[in-house]
Amino acid sequence: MSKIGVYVCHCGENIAGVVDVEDVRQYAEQLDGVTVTRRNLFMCSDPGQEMIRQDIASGLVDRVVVAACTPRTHEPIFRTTLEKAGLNKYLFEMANIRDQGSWVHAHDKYGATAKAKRIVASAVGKAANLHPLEDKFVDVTPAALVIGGGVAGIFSALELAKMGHKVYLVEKQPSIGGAMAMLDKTFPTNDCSACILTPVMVEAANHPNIELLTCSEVADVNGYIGNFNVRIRKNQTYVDWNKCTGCGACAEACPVRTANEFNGGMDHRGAAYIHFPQAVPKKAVVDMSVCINCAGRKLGTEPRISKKTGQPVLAACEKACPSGAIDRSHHLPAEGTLRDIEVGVIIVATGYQVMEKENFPEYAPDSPNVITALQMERLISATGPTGGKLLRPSDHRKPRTISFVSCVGSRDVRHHTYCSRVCCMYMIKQARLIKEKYPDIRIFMHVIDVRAPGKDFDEYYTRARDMGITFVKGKVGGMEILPADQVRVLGYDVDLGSNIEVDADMVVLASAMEQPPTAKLLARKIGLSFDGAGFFKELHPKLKPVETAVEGVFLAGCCQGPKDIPDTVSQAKGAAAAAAIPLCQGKVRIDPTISEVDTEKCSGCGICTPLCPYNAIVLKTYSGRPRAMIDITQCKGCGVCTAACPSAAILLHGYTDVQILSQIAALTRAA
Amino acid sequence: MEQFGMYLGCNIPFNAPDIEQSFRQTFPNLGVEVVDLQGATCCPAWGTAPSFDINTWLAISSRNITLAESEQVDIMTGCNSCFGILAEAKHMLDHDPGRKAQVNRLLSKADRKYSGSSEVYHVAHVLHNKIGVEKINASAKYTLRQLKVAVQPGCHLLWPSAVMKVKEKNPFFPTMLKELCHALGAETPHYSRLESCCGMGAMRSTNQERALDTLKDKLKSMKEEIDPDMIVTTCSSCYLQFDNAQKLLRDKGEIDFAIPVFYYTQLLALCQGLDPAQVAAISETPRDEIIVRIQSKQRLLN
Amino acid sequence: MQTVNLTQMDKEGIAEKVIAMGGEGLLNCVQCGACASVCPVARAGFSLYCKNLIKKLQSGYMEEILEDSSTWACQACNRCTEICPRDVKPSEVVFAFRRIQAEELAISTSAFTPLMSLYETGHAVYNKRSKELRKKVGLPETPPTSIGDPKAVAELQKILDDSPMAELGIFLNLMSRKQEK
Amino acid sequence: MEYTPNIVGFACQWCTYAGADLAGNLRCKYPPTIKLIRVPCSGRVKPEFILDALAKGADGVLVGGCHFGDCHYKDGNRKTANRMILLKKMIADMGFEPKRFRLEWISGAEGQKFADVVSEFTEELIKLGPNTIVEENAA
Amino acid sequence: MADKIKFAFLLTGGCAGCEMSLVDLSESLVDVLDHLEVVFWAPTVADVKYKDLEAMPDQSIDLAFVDGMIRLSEHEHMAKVLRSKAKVLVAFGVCASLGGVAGMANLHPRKALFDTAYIDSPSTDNPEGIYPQPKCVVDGKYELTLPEFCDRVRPLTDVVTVDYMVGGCPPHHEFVAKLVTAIVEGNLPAKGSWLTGGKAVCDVCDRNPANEQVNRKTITEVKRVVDGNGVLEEKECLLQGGYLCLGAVTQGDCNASCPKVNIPCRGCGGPMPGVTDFGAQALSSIGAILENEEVAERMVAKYPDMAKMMYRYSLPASLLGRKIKGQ
Repeated sequence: MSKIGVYVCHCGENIAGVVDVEDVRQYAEQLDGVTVTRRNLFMCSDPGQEMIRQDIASGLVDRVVVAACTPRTHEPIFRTTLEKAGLNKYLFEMANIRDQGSWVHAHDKYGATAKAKRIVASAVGKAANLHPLEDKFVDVTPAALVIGGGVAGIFSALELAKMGHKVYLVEKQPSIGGAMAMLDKTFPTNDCSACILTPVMVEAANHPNIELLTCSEVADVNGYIGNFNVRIRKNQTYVDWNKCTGCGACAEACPVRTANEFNGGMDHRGAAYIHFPQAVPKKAVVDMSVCINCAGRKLGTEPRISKKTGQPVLAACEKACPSGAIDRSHHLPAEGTLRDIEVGVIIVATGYQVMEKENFPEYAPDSPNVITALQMERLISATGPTGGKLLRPSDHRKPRTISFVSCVGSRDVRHHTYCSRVCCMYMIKQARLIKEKYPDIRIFMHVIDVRAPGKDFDEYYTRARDMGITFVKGKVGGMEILPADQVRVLGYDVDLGSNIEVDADMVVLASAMEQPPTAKLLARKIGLSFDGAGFFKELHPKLKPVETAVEGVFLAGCCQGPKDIPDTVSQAKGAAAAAAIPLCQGKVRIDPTISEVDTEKCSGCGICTPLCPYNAIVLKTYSGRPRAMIDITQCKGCGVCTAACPSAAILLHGYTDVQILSQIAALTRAA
Repeated sequence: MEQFGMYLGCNIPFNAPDIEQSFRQTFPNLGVEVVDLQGATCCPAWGTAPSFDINTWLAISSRNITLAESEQVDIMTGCNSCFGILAEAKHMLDHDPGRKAQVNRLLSKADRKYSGSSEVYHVAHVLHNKIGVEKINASAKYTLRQLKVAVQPGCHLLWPSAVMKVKEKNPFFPTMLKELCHALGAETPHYSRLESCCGMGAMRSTNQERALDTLKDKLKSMKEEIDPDMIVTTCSSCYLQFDNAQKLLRDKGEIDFAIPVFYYTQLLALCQGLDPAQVAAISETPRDEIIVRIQSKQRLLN
Repeated sequence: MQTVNLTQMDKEGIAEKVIAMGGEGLLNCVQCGACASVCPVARAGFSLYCKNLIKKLQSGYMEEILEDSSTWACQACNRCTEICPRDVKPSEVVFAFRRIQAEELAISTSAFTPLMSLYETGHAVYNKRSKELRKKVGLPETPPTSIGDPKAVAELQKILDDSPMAELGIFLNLMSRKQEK
Repeated sequence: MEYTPNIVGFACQWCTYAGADLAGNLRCKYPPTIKLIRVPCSGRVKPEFILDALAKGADGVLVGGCHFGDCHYKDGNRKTANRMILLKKMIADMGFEPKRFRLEWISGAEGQKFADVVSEFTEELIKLGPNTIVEENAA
Repeated sequence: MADKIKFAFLLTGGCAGCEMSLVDLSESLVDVLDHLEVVFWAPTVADVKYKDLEAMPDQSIDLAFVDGMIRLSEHEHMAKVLRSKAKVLVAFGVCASLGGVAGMANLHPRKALFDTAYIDSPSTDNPEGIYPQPKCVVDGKYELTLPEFCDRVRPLTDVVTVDYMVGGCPPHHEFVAKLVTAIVEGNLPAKGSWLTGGKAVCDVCDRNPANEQVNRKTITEVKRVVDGNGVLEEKECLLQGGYLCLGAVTQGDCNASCPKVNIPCRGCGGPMPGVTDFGAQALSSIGAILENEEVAERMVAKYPDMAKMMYRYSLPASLLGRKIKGQ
């Protein structure tokens, strides 16, 4: 007979203010197998834990039930308590009477107490059927994968590399740099974005521990912490990067003109192009989706010989390339090439996208002079489409009046309810940069309120006011298109208490940062989950901000939520530190709450094999017959096979049939 | 022949029956049969029941819709305001079963039951989405080529878009009426106050001064930015405001121009060669001159 | 402007009342001003329009604004509802407030004539010259609406007679006249 | 005494159990009718558990998992969905009102949804009245 | 050779098919009889009156087999009497151990069963609508009694303590031979267990993909034998081919005799040891390997009587046991 100790936590008033904890304790006293019942103000406090330790030490207790908060946060704490007291830490069960009790039933104290009793009975029922389990350990592959080569990914990779770990840095664009590479200057210091980022990009590219995989995507992820098998797809570049020197001759020669994404579609690039001037690696790619095949021959065929000259007729890019890196006679697979790598940890740093203006019908999206802030960033950048001159898109004339509109798609139930956090500051930055350069341009900032809570941010904002930038408190509700491509902003000034209008030459929409739709695909491959806003969910919003529910996978940057560059870099370094732990330890613990096949009972029907999401179950011959076996390093303990096994031969440790049935019995027993 | 229940409202049959006549005469030429909704009442107007009690409003609106239900036709309204009221009422009833049951209890006093089987459309929706610009274009005998039209789509046809079966691609920059005018050969240059309010209805009855100011702002934008030959609308309220209040503004000396005003089907009727004495006969802002120009030989299509 | 002591404002039941009358989004409003920026009533300079009406209701104003008939200038154009980033549906709040005003008969005087007309003829707008106009354009003198259809008017009156509108006594004279008949 | 339904819930620890915890964090009120049994994945929930709970007199049973595409174990919830389609039919065949059993996808971000589901389910069960199988068997 | 084993065989509500499987031992039965002394075999074989059984001393029978489910009050009575007389009691065959095919009657109320049997069936001529009565008086003086028809079918285990259970409808004769040998040799497991080889039908089925070291595929099709979709290849798994074969869930002491002849296993062998509710386990195992929800929906449509499919032989022993009254 087990000796179960039941410890009821008051959690200050959190539980005791609603649940009659003494009543619950008394109830627990008479449950089968219970030998000790106690209460404490805070079970997780030192005295609370000491109470448990002493009862174990004095032999009163060999199973522990703590009725308190959620096991999702506190189970590890109490398991450690058991371990320290010399009891197997898996002989522990929690009854969640706070998060799922007192906090949600404060309106019904009697009901909350009655429910708490049942939950305790359920936990006691399970505890009586618990068995000791042993942790196992496996070696960690000493390498990391960083997905995303923006500022978050670059810093994560560099930190790990500097600690001595091998890092694969995967970026789907031809160059690393991400969104930060598109920015002109950065707030609140007005540093040139490229000037501070480029050296870091180069450092990452040259670091002996970092292997840069650009134009690449993650095709598949298998495995588990310490031993992930990742399949990387290197997309077809149609340029031999071993030969390409990044001279740009092909881009100049290419006759195609297509919208240049890097410049927000405000100028053109060729089908052969280099991502941007400071690209790292600086290599050309050919975008086959827009290539017009100017020499008129299929890929993978020998060139036609000109009758006139007797020379082969080459495409403009081939002809221009001085190093022979572009050769259309090679048959290059359009789907690129696959490569498998093994890593111990993964950092996801896939970044964000900004909402396009087409999402906002009320803001005259058809007007060429309504642009997003990211486009404005390119428009004022020295490497941008106008070489840094501020010219409005419709007629390339200098604007006289500019309106900035905030909270476009953010804080808006029709789009995203969250604040994108950086819009106020980058609007102010852009306004200041414009004002510094062109003091005669009138600038209106339409804001619900200004959010400038960072270090030196408010000062930065105050200076903008000093420079004569007009702040109008009030959200813009609509726009009218005036002759000559002007846009009349229909606004409201909360302070004036009156409607206002601005006849603007340009309107800049501070559109929201959002998770790109491609994130869904990646999430499915890795097993990441999303928060309510659609960003990747961290394991705990406060205490585990870079960890995820998938052990060994970490988050950095805006894929976890909107943030500015300092916060991104901080988080990237944090993620690197967290990811380094398993790499440094060299071993990871395998949770023993996983499935195990009782080979004697297995009938070899094979029902379980197609069910396992991790292909952890294989059929092996045992006494001449096929029998299922589970690879403990692959199994993550979901229990799908356990529920499916027709021979009841698969046991999920920690969640056995007997344990769950005993919980059901306790919950349905007449109260 | 496709049928629609013609919901006339109040202003059209009593103040602008030439619009009613234009419906009756143009739709058959487009292959649409206009079915009368015998015994229809006011939609009811925003300032009446909707401003007092939601269920009374919905009972009166749904009673009107039941007239179409029993004829097994969808409703076609000529007035934006009627459309807005009926479409919102239908949306509320169809999305709230509890509300529908309450309203049906009220309706039972009039021995009627609302089922939700008839849709609510506006004349502009029927013209644009059911009939289509090709048929309209084919029905015209006269062209409006080189005539400039200031379009006035009116507000209740645009918002809230959630309640509408037929939606503009961008309700803030509507194009349906423009396309309908293009079908007749007219030009429809953009003017900035396209979507600002005409000032009719509740605003005018509450404070005529402010309502006239609102209209003036809009008229000036039309005049100064595009100097149109005429104003065309598909809202009978806007129509009356542009026609009648434009005169008031002129009388007060606030404006010194007169832009003729047409309801879209009046213009269509003229292009179809119908008799102006029946389809465009009542107005306070003169339009005889432009009517003669429209139905002139030069504009006759072969 | 006088200082308002917010602690002395009686907010009791005001929000609940507005919500019950159809202004369900009242408390969602963060006063961003988007609705007012495009509101014809605000743009024309009326005193009580969506945004400031909502603010006043949130702050506990009721008595103070009950008699302000400028809310009756709302065209119900619903542009505010279309763009509101908080799903307040400001026009619904305006109408909810109008319904509260109506309960107190704090109605724009211009609203009465259409009401009477609605009750008597089924049409809020009626023009006595209409017969003449209709004849002029070649239409029958009476359109196929309730105006020439006593049964239809009777149906409408049955709906109106028991309505909260009738309880306000608006139709009292008309109802007694009907009974006399 | 007024009838309070007794609901046995099976909640996957990544989504629905986390959602229930979030409901606590947000102090969303719901009736104290549901008691959760934490399982790693809704795919661990054997139909037998549900029948067992009903046979033992639970008034309602809820199985909660992650939304499709969000499963921590890739697609355990899809196995659950398949099983529960068959089970729903079988429960009905056995004379139970199918409404006594619910399958819900509640993510870890949907605290309010968890509270709403429980409130609504409780209402539904109050309308249905108690599960009388235990009394029936005793008789 | 020790004393002969005193052996009894009782048929309750059943077809006596299980007894046939004992007889099917044919020549080996002769050898067996060297070890057995049949003291009671009713009502099938010997003209033994029930009162004779009642008269036997308690614990005087070494080994008793019962085949058949508990349908009538008489069955319950006899089962209890036999229990007191027998040292070891075996529920022999799936009717006794789980309720059997007749158990599907538990999805219908008694009234409906009687109506079908005594009123509605085409071969019945009962214009007065008379139902069987437990008691009636003939000619005004002879009181006749009939056993009472119970509310529902129960397995033997519901009525008395059963020492061993044997599945099968009927148990396969080869297994019966092994079983009898084991009994004779006193080679029995702990009381309360199934007498079984402990492996599922799949383990002995030639169609199991695992035999070829091939992983099973998920189910994408739903078929029924009655639809006449043709016959699968000899080595092709019926379940994988879309048929609702319960072989994975069922004790395979039958040597997979049904799948061998193209008939999907219907579960007569009973659940694998350790499984409580046969149908629920079948549903869990098969539900999990359906390709997607759409296939599951198709399965529900294809098998409109899900409970009868999954509990063909085991409904009375399931967790719910019967259709509960509407609430």
